[in-house]
Amino acid sequence: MTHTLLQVDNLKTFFHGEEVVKAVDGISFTLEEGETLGIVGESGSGKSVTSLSIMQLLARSAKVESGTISFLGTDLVRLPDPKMREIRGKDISMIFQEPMTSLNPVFTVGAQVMEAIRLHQKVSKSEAQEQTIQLFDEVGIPEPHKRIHYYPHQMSGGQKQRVMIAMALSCNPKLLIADEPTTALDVTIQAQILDILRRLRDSRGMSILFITHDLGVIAEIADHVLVMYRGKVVEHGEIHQIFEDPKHPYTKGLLACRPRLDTKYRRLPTVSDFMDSTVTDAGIEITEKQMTPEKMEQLMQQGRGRLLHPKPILEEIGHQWKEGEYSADTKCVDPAEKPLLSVKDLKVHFPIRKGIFSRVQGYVKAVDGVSFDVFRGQTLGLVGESGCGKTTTGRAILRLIEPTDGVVEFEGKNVRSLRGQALREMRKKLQIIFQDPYGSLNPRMTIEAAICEPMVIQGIGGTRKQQSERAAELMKEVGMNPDFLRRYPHEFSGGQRQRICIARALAVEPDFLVCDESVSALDVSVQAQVLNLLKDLQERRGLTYIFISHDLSVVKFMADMMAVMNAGEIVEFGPAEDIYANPQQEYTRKLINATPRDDLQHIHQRQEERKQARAERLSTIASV
Amino acid sequence: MLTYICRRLMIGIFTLWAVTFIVYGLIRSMPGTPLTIQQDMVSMDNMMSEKQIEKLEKQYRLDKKWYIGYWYWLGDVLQGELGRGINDRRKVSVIISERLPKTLMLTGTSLLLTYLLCIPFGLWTTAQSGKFRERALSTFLYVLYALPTFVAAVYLNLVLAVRWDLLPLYGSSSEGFNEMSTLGQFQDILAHAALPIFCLTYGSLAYYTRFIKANMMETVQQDYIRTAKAKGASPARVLIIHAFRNSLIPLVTMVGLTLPTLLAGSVILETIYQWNGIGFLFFQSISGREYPVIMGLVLMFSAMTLLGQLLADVLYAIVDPRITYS
Amino acid sequence: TGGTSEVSQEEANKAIAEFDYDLGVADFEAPTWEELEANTKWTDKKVTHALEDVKAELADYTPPVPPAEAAQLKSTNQEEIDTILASMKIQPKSEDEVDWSGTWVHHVAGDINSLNPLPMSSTADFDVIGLTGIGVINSDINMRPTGNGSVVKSWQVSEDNKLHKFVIRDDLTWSDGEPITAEDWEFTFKVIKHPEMAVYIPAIASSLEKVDYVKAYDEHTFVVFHSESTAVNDWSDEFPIVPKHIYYESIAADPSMADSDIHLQLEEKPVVGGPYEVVSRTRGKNVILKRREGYYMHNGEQVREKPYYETIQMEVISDTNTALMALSKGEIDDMIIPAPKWNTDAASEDFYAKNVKVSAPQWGEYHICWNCESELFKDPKVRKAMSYAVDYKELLDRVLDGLFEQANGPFHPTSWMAPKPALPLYTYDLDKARQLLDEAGWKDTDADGIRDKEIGGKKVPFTFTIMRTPTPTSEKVVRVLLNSLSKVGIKVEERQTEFTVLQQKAQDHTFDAIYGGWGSGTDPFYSKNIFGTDQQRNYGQYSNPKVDELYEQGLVELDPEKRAKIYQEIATLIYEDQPYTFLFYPSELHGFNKDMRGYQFSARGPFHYSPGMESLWKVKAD
Amino acid sequence: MSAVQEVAQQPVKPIKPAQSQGFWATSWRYYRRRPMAMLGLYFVILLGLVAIFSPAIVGTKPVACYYKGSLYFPMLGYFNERWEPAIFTTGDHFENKYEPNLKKNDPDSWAIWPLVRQDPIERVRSDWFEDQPGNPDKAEGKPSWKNLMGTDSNGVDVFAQLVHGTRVALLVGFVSMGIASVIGIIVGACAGYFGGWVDFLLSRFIEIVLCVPTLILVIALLAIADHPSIWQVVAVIGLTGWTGIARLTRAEFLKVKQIEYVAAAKAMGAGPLRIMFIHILRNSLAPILVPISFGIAAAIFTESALSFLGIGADTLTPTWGRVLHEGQNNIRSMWWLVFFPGLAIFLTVLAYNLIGEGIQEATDPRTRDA
Ligand SMILES: Nc1ncnc2c1ncn2[C@@H]1O[C@H](COP(=O)(O)OP(=O)(O)OP(=O)(O)O)[C@@H](O)[C@H]1O
Ligand SMILES: Nc1ncnc2c1ncn2[C@@H]1O[C@H](COP(=O)(O)OP(=O)(O)OP(=O)(O)O)[C@@H](O)[C@H]1O
Ligand SMILES: [Mg+2]
Ligand SMILES: [Mg+2]
Repeated sequence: MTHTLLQVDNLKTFFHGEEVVKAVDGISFTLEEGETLGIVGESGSGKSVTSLSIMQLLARSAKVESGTISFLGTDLVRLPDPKMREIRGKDISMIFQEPMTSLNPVFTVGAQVMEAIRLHQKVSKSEAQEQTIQLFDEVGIPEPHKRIHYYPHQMSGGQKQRVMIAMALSCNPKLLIADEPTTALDVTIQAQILDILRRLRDSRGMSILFITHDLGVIAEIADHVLVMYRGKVVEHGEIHQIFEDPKHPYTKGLLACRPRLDTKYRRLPTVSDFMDSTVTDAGIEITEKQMTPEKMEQLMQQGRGRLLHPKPILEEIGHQWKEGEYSADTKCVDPAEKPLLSVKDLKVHFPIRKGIFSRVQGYVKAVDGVSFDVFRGQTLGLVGESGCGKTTTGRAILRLIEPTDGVVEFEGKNVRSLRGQALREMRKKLQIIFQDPYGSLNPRMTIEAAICEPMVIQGIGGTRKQQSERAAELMKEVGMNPDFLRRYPHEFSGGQRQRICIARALAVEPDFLVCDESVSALDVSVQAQVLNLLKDLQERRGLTYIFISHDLSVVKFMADMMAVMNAGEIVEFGPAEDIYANPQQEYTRKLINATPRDDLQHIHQRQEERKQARAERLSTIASV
Repeated sequence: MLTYICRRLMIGIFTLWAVTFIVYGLIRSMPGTPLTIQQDMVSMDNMMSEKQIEKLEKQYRLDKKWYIGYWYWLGDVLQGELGRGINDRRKVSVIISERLPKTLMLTGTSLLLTYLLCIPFGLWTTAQSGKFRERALSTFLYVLYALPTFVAAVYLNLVLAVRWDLLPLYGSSSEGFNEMSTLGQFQDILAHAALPIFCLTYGSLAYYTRFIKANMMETVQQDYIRTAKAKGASPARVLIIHAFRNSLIPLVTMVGLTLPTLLAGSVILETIYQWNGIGFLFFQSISGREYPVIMGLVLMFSAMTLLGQLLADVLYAIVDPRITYS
Repeated sequence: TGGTSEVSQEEANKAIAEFDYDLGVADFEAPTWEELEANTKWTDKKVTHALEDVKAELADYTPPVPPAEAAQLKSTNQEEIDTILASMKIQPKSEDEVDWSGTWVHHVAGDINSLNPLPMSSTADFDVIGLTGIGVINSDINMRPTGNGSVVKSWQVSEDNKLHKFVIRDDLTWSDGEPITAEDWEFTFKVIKHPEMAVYIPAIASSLEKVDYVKAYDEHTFVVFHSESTAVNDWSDEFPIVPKHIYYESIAADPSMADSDIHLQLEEKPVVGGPYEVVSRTRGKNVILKRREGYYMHNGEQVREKPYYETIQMEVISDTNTALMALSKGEIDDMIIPAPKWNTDAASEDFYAKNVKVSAPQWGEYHICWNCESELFKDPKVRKAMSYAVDYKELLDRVLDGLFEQANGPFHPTSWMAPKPALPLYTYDLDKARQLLDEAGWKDTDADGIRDKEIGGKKVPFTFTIMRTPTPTSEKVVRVLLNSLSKVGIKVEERQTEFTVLQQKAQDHTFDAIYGGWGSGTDPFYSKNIFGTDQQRNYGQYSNPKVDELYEQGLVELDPEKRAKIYQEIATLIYEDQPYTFLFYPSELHGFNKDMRGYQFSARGPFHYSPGMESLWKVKAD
Repeated sequence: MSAVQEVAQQPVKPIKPAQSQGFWATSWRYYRRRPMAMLGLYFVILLGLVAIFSPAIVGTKPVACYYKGSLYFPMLGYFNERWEPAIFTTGDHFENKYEPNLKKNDPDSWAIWPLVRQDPIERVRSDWFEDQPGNPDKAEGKPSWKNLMGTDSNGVDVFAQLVHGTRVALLVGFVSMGIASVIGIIVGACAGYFGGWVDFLLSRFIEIVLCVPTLILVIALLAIADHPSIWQVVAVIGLTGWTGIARLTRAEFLKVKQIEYVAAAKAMGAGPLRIMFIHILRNSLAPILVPISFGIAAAIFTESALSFLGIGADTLTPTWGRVLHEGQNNIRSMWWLVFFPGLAIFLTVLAYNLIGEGIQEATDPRTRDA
């Protein structure tokens, strides 16, 4: 016997800025106790706003125009704030989409979780700490005893996200709203988290509102799925129904666009291959399009193949070039060519201080002797579990962090010895897309200014006007409306911000780009569009990438060569396909296996498990 | 950090040297010498003779170039000797230390009171920002800010001390203070200090309140404030624990900057309330060109200023873990 | 803090042994008593008993209205002021009228720097020392020197006026019970003359510049040896004395008189010889004096007038607003009322509730000093033009509330040295001023509204800066001048400066004009250092050989009649040269508690003469 | 399935040119929407107008007059004495009495008078204007229809002094704080951003300036100047008053430079100047604006305090501080001498703060729309 926990009725949430943005435009759904509702949808379709509306934590310019949000019978929209406060954190808790900026920079992460515990539970400080450590352990933060004393800036992106999760879980809420909770997590941790969520849901009857763009994750956890598109619900149904028989062209598109470990696409299909949307006076009209087999074929065949390291090197690292094993268009770099970027024995150690006066207590060896080469036109995929030092490596290459040791050579020049103009020149060619898109955008700059800025700095792109035109173009390329150029970073959804960062990095037409989890917050259709764009650019302009991601399918799609990192070191290095097909390390294998699966069989299996667990719980309740 | 502090203290000595050197140069370049005034103090009927003036000039080292005089002064200081007042012939250290407690009592209480009031005011106005009552309080504070101290002091004296006879008119203690009981002494001090402390405090409230509000408004926009709210923390908790902690950096700067005012006193209030403090001493010493006293005071102010700056710098690293000094 | 002496006993002993008290007077060979008596023809000088004399004088005096009635008057016109003054000056008719246990809280504006008379420097110091100290010469109410009868038995001078012999009374004791002897004078004189002491006691040392020696010939007799024979030698006989038995060792050990324990102790509670002794001192707050029995009683007999007040409290309040409130509140008993407050705060109901106010002329003057060496003011015509450009009526009636009289020379018209008949006053006459300026060659040739003149081939506009100290009255006074000068084509910049800066610029003669004032000395000879060529206070560098010569004569002329003539002539010459534009003679404005009686005003106010403060008394409450 | 589905009711807006305005232009656009902030701005503009037109608002010299066949503008004399036509001064000796003299010397003359016939420097006497009695002075000078805000103890009209005093009140604030903010922000920004030895040197410099007492500096500097005017005082206030701003800027920079977007800008190759003044400064305005907005108002106090200490402007320049100072001397009997300048200062403080608040809100995109 279940009853309705949350019922959202015709919810409309608008932003009243310079123009009205109808972020959520009349959506309705219900959520039963113990149920998981997955919300998927286009980036910027109103998922986060919906969840924030439920929490009543909307920005100042947002207003719930109409509709009700009934939680256990009380309408949250009209609930006075003191009452709402009792519900927040205790009955409903939320994992925010951007863990980077959602943690208070001046408190240790442990203190922040402990606070959440102590706000709603009558426990002593030490008990709360005990619980926190346990939670940290559960969500897979290594060395939780130490980590509770870390400040947010000392944690990697994924670690911060896990802190957020721990915080949200700390009080056993009735309803957990998880907004893209695993974007920054590597697959092993993601699996672990999903496990926890499932367990909590089934053992405690917790309901989950799970927002994600990752259909694989949806498949792993959700009972029902809600598909959102431009502030509206376009499809709502049980999980297997959506996967088996999607009705709406958008849903169909989503299911088709997702890169899988086993796909052979050179380019990914995008939603526009499945539907057309035209803006008319009345609104947006959507027309379904059929995906033709020719088109499919085209996607499989067109586009660049892979570019591997010179043969001698391949040999050296134990991935001999075996004629025929690689697809036809896989090429090798000419042995005479010098690598564009060469990293030798890079080390970044962060000192750990404790207390006010105390000295350095020890070092976090974030990167500990990493060496690799990247050749012009290549894509190096960098994978590894969260906190293994990927971001730090990327930043050290650009000298945003001074490396402790090691050599980084770009175009044969030692990056560490560059100064002034030379450094500027280097930065024109070498760009990075940051893992934290919100943090890396100046809150007081319109995104037009943000995108134009690199052009202004590097003195390219012609006149101001031409630069803005180029900015508009870039916006279109990353799938965004050029009209948005006049907005400020806080007025965007997570995915939109990520795209802005990509657009900004592309603005200077760099030779080399470090993409740090750059598509993690994008829904598959946009992700596909962006990935295609990156590939196109590579083909057209011979761009070189270091592609950092935890999503192995994306890395596999993108990367030519791949490095697997663990605890600051590279444990495996070789052609991407080789590594997938034939992982040498246990660690790598674990990563590959943990990738979420969205085949129907798997979904059915999950649902079965689910039923069982629920029955068990009900029986225990009955027997009490 | 400890080494940082030690290093700063060492450097501070150098800074002190530079400051005193500059100030010594400045005061020696101000027109007039201690003799200018002394010559005037001699009665109408007499004048100091040339010989006497020469002697005095020698004594005060006025016959030497200022930078040479400075080294003499520095030599004395290094021997722990700050020199002697010119009017008040006692040692500078004695003159200053006699007045210091009084000033500290006023300024210390006032500074404490200012911060104790403006922090809640600042937080409250942040919470109520834009509402009528916030506007009303802010405007009221601006009125206070615009009300000159000497006006308030005189009117308060007129009403509270003369008309109603509730509080003493001036002075820092009553006659027979030493014979009073401890409680009586406390009450007496309180009664005497009430008005000057009030006058010293009210004007700055608007400034600090607005300062805190401005910084808080910036902080409460941040995402982590949303996180705190999502935890179910009360608005007060969100404001005080989460937001306030993050706007401490400017406040700490402010504290560092205001620390030296502890020693500065206020010329106007000290004159009106006949409160023999440092402010009046400083003013008097400047007009009298009492070089040794000025230098002693400057040395003291500077040391305090440097300490304030050091304190602020150290506190930065404490209130914001992202800031480190290596 | 700082109370403990850092000097060890041994070092102190060594210092005492090495300190040569005769160092400052080593050049002087004093004659023996016999030589002295043999070679000198002594004439007696007048010795008076100030308070006794006043009492006697007023014994039969009936005030125009009873004092209690006079106390109700509000001093809105001169008549009322005169009535109050005439009624309040009475002395008690019987002992019972006096509140012998009364306290007088006397206001002083600046802190009392020193209770030791030697380093005294401020007027407040002077007030305290006037009550606690003794001296041989008094100034009477007319500013004439007389022997102080409560200290000296006789005072004789030699024919050439260079030797002054004093025989002091034998019933004088210090507050520690030791007798006061002639030795104390000799000792004090040597201390003052000692070269090492000069830095610590600059003021007093300068007054004894022209005295060679003071020698004690026996316990009660001492002779003052003046180096020159002048008309003002009498004044140099007067200097405060300190007890030799206390200071002999301590000064040798610590000439600064500020470091050693004993000096610090003495600074708080000095050993004194006067009618009052210090019972407590709080720096920056007050000094409390108590009537000293040892002064008026000797061996169980009353030998001097018993001081009226049991306690005199010198209360320091530097802010006049506060002081006025304290006066209204009855917390202080008297104060000098600043002129701008006369008709405002000092005319309010709460002021009159407890107080009366009076005014009386004073021998000071305010002026604008022109720098006679500057191109602008070299020509006396220009200076005269300036004097014609002052709107005296506006100045005196408006700005100064009609409180003060217009001045036309350095000496107050009521004084003996002022020209008789009085010289005509300058009037406000812009046309005359213009004419004089035209005559002096200052014309507006370029029609820019400012006069100019060709000097040394360069056109110099008539613009100058007038400096003044930051007082409210000075600002207003200067404004009057500025406004009228702008109308005759002169651009004046006004510059308010810190007192010290003004003083320094004045001493360096780096100024065009200064607004300032001189208080009054006891004798007109002092004005030599103001108007004499190259004198130290001659800031405006005025020079007239005739005047210089007259000053020389005035100093040595002993006949009062002839002396008066000399100074009158000086005043006339100065009037003609107008090195100053004289503005006004200030009056002493004073508020008294209604209970106070016995005050009379000298040319230096109600206190700074004999008996002065001692003549004030408090009526017993019914 | 070719269903045509209507998805969103989004209004279709005309596609605007994507060109957006700069940060400051946008801020200004938002600033304009804040009525209180605009009120503050209007007030300051009003003060500016009053300052410019002060001689036409109140004065005794005609705005324009026709005299002996020529046209003159005697009111300019209020800005600079030399601008008053000489014919009225050294020529025909008007002695400020324009009305009777114009008539007497030239029956054909005419004049346009200021709105209020009062003088900021001199007491208007009874013979200055036919239909206007002389000014009362001292305690009689209460506010009245003739003297809107009363007269000071010299009988000079307070309204006239305040109106003419706006010139100094505005300039003192803007110039001194202008100097102070520029120095303070630059020094603080460099110290905070570069850190290391730059911070070390600049911090020591800040400390030294902080330690040298302003009073000493003022006296010493004014002594050096031959003709010290209000400008020297302003310069000294400006040259010494920047330390607080510098410290605050430095502290903010220390904090903000740690934020990711600074790294992002660096990665783009932005030079230090750009990062400092375009990226960090904008985000550090909150604590800096407060001392500046208060400082502009406080300069008026400082000016009057300096004249209290006996240093400062000449008295022929009417200033608010002077009236206040005059009020201090007559505090019990002439309340209007404190009240009106106090009111003026209060309104100015309020206005500057409203502007400051407005700027803060308008420059923060997150609070703009609220
Ligand atoms: N403060 C704001 N002002 C104006 N528009 C806003 C604001 N915040 C969000 N939006 C708009 O509201 C829409 C919905 O945003 P929301 O954050 O809910 O998207 P989302 O579905 O969570 O997308 P993503 O998957 O990219 O996070 C977006 O188009 C966004 O641009
Ligand atoms: N400033 C710092 N001080 C101390 N430790 C740090 C600091 N920055 C990062 N670390 C630590 O360095 C390690 C590597 O961090 P990094 O951000 O490179 O990880 P990552 O591989 O990017 O992980 P993720 O995928 O979660 O973003 C983490 O354990 C992190 O806690
Ligand atoms: Mg979102
Ligand atoms: Mg990372």
